[in-house]
Amino acid sequence: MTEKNLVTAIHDTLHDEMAADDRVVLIGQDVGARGGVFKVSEGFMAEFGEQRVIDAPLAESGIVGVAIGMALHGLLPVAEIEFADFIHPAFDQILSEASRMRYRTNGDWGCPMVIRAPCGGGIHGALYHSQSIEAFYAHIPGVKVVMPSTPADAAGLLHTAIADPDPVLFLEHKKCYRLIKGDVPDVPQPTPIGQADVKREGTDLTVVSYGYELHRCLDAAARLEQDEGIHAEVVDVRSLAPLDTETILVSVRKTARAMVVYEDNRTYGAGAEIAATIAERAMFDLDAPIVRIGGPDIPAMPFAGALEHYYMEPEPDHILVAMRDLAHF
Amino acid sequence: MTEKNLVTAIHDTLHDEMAADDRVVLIGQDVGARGGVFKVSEGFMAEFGEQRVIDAPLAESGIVGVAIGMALHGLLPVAEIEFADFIHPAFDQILSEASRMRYRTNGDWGCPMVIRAPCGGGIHGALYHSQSIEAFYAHIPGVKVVMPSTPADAAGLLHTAIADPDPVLFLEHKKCYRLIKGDVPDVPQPTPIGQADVKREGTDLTVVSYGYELHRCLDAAARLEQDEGIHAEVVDVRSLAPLDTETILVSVRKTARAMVVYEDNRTYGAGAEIAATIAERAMFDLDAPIVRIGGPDIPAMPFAGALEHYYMEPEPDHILVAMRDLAHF
Amino acid sequence: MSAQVTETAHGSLGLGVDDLLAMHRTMLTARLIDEAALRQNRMGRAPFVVPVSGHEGCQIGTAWPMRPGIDIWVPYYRDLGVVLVAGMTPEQIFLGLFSKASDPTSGGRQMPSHWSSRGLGIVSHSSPISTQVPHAAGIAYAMKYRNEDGVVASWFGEGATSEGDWHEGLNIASIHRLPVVFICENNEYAISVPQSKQMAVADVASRAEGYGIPGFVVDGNDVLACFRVMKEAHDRARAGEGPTLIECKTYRFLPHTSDDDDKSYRSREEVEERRHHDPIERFATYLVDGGITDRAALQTVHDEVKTQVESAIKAAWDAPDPDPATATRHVFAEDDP
Amino acid sequence: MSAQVTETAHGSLGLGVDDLLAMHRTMLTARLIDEAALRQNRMGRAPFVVPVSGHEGCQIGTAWPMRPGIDIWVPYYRDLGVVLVAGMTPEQIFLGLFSKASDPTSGGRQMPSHWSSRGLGIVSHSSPISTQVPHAAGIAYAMKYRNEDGVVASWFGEGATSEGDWHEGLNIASIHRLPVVFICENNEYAISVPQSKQMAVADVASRAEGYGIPGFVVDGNDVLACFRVMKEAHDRARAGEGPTLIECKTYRFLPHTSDDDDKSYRSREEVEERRHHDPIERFATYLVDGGITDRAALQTVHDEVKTQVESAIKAAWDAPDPDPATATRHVFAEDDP
Ligand SMILES: Cc1ncc(C[n+]2csc(CCOP(=O)(O)OP(=O)(O)O)c2C)c(N)n1
Ligand SMILES: Cc1ncc(C[n+]2csc(CCOP(=O)(O)OP(=O)(O)O)c2C)c(N)n1
Ligand SMILES: [Mg+2]
Ligand SMILES: [Mg+2]
Repeated sequence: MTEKNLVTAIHDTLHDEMAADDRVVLIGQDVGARGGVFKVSEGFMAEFGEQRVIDAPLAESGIVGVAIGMALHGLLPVAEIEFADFIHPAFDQILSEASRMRYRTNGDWGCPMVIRAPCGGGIHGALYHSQSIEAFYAHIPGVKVVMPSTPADAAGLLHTAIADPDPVLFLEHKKCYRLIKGDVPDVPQPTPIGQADVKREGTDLTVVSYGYELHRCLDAAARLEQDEGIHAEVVDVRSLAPLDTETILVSVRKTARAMVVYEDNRTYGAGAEIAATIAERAMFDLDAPIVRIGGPDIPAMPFAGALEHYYMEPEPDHILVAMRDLAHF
Repeated sequence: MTEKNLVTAIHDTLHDEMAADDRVVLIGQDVGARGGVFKVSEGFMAEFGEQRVIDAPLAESGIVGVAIGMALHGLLPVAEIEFADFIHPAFDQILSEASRMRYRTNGDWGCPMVIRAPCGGGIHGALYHSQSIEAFYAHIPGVKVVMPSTPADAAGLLHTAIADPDPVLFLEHKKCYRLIKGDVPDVPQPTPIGQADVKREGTDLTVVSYGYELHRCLDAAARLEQDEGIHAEVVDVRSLAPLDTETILVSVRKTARAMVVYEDNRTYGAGAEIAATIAERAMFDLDAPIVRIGGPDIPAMPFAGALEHYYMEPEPDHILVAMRDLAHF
Repeated sequence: MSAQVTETAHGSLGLGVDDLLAMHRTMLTARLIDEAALRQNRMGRAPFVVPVSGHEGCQIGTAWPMRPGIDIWVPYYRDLGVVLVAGMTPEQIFLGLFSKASDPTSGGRQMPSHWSSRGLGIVSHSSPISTQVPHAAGIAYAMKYRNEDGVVASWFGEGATSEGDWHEGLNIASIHRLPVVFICENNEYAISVPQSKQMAVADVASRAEGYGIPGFVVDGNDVLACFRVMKEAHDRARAGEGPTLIECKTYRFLPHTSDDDDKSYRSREEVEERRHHDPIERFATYLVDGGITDRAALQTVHDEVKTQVESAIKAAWDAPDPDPATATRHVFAEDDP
Repeated sequence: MSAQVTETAHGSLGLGVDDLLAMHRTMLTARLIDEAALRQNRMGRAPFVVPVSGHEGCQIGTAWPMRPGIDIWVPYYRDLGVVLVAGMTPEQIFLGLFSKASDPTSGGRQMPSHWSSRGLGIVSHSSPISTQVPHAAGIAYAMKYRNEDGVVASWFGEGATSEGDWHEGLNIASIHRLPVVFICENNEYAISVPQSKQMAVADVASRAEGYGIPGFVVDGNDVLACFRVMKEAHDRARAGEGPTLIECKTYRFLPHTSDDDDKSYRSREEVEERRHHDPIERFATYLVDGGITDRAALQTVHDEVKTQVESAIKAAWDAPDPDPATATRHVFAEDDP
């Protein structure tokens, strides 16, 4: 075990995967000499060469499309999208191509590939360097979507994603990159895709979250336990698609109170699916209405500090307040 | 009032809007001499000229991007996407540009434009001429998304959409085009965007739907009333974004039973938002768990008749069965 | 860098009599499948047909230098002739047309003519136009990376060149000098949209310069001219000299698909005139005039192919339909049996 | 169709002494704003700065023929010089840099340097690269449709030319021969990616042929050469002759943004060498050598601009921040007050 922050865990895992298997290649803007804008591939070009660490032109659809071709012909490409906000030109390649290749060929061809994208707000990135994109992609059958919130999960999920025979969208919350530290196993421990994780046990209510918001929930849970004796269970979704409904339902049935917290725009966001699933399958186990907290329905975080703050961390801490209210409902 | 089918209602309304205001221009593939693959613009090029009825190159992002430019400079473009399945190359232009123009300029610029796209399955269109796309686009703040299911609503909503100062995605279910007929007012009656419509009143349960599935729900409701005396209320969402939660909640509170039916892939589909909204705001008014019926989580309808049928109309009629079960819960 | 390429005697191309006759037979097979498919459509047995008629010259000509088993094919829906060269059989074509369970392209999931066969090295494409172009570049990248001798060829219409993906794919392929050939079958229309509304240039090949690769215009109705320009491009690709853009000028004799009515956008006179440049008839004349075969022998070939197509139809029609219970399979690998 | 354009005496360009001095002053204003902005960044008062230094020649040169109030500007983030010509004031620039409520581009919503002003005819752009190129075509379409005399100009980097949107925008603009000029500020890098990994060609302008429009390469550090080639393109656009693609060869002296460290991808020697081709110094020399002004007068201009920039900073810094309660406004028109 070594303590690392999230971005280092990703750097190290990607490094080890590339060292272990020369079918793994990295393609993206600035991944070469620059080592990626977040330094995820720092040193890779020198170590693995320009054939494997490919500085791509400014063309996201082309990057994903070329990665699909590589995957069809024996490589295991990892495509880096510089910021998740810039993945949308590749939406069609992901939806119409990568995700449907296996289905449309009745299992004949497949696309083993990973698309990495740093997402999320709170880093002063304004409207186009702050977006949450998981809801768009989790709705595409044939693509897996994961978002680790701890260094160990990041390492374990990246390991699993590269080994997966199907396309995986690997989302990295930028605010967690350096902020979140934790122990990471020295030998890779695969984290299964499609499994949620109870990050904190509790009995009074269930809070379902992921990404950076998960840490805010954990933080609120700790404070509520210490100050008010409220015991919240916090479930980390980790894998948006496939979604581990069982882990969520088990927890909700235990606590009888459910809350879903996500950073993305609230309406039609991923939290809607989670809330709807609970409503369909555990409604009579609940002692209180489901609470759903999403971001405001505005394009994304504006740049000005006060406006960004309004989006990211409204005051008083609305997560903590909602948890308390739900516990006392 | 004149009886028309849905596609004729759209043709006629678009024609009248173009005749009334020369700022309205139509841009899309095959909209000119061919009159559109569904004949929505039949005769337009001869009547309005090539400047206003623009046969575009095969470039959806370009079509939407150019329409944005037109909208910025005083025109009221209607961009036609030949099939909704082909809109995805324009995802970035819609999400990053059209939808954010007003917000990102603090209200200085705006994009009054309509994007029309024939969507949905059941017409033997296979994986790429059958898709439901509303969930992706309804999640984008700054874009309105409507899907009329009757000729009168199609006429009224198209009229409103063209007059709207913001971008509207206007979805037309292909299966409804010729199948669904109804009276259409001879002078345009604007249908407000953001208003659901109770298409059938009832007391025993509420069924929320839209598009072609709405007609299947109405059909099942009629049979259940006649054969079994079950009175279902059927709410036509009509406008996915903004979503009229009030009309839905009023109905649900009245019947105390809620069901959501949609054709799109179930998971993370638009029905999740509707179900979640009901769960949050009307849970204690419900006498039964919320029922959600979406399409299977496979890319879309396969081509072979038996496979398409599996997706579109599973037997026995699962909508009717679910309505009956819910009424008797 | 674009250059006109005209008809060439086959001798200088390294093609023997057997090759020529096989090319002719393949062109004819494409044509007769097309005609039979449209008959099946009118009989109500084939809901959707994508005609090839008119494109056989450029398809068989550009496909012929490819080496099945080594090279990779990235075609589009109109490429019936290409996939025949790649090794797809008429029966397989009709299994697709009738969307049978054993349809090799998709088991009846995709529309007919959405070619695919991993065994034959034919990459699956979708309906969205031009998405396959970056795939071709990626496959070529993998070939180069793995030091394979393979070449990728990707076919598309002139309409496809307007999509962003086309540009992005060509750009990346040319940056890395990848072993890939891009072949445009320019039939002057994208459904109803004429070339003049698709681009401001006379030749798609004029775009090659902007990618630093050679671009050629070739008479697409001259199968040997198409062969030659493709052979050279294929050789360049194998020699590490990177991509080539080939534009074949051709014409589609029939509507876009069985759902289309082309009368609204092109005159019957225009279509009639173009039929005089039929690539099959032209090649037949070349073969007869050159003393390689005679009309009687060609009639025999015609009859043989026709019989073969008829029995392919019969066999395919009798094959089982897909089982609805399989509709949810193959979304992910773990769903596979 | 691409051609080399070299330095030209201003006389033949129809530029008087006042024009030349105003151009010089604008270039200098851009440079001094840049330097001041980076100082503000180091002081912790400006979290994000996009440097312009090095691009002043091509920006002021290509912007100068545009007619404020008639023509429409579609710039990208590096175009501080362009928007100064369009009429944005240093104070407005700093209101954006400090993301103040009265920032004309976005009221502090977008990152600094994401230009916009409806009043000045500057179209808002986003961070995603190249999306503005089809907008420029669409605006030009509307101008032509409405029989206006206007011209649209769109600026972008050489990296931007790899995006599909760039291709689609140029294609549609050229099909309709729209009054639009496309200007590439080629500084050899897209963040760290060198031109050789961005495209296989030496000149972006070589792509013009593929759209059937004229393409020109010009020395971007020669403001008058840039002016000339733009003036001609602007005239062609007004005469109904359609789009032009102009490529200005230039260099960025500073990192990509204040978040970038360019040492990882380009040597200090390279940067140092390029500083010797500073467009401002070059133009100053031209003005002094031609007897149009002298060094002392230029120093006075420098001091005046510096003072102006300092007071702009002060005024902007003191302006009010956006009110968080406004964060939900302007999603739709009906949210507007
Ligand atoms: C992205 C996308 N947009 C639109 C369509 C609808 N469509 C199908 S074929 C076609 C025309 C293609 O023309 P071209 O590339 O010239 O090939 P051709 O059919 O002439 O051989 C169009 C517009 C599509 N399939 N995909
Ligand atoms: C679609 C998209 N992909 C990636 C980025 C990240 N990015 C910002 S600027 C830039 C480089 C742009 O280079 P160029 O067009 O040459 O302009 P320059 O900055 O050199 O003036 C990149 C890759 C982006 N903003 N948008
Ligand atoms: Mg064509
Ligand atoms: Mg650059």
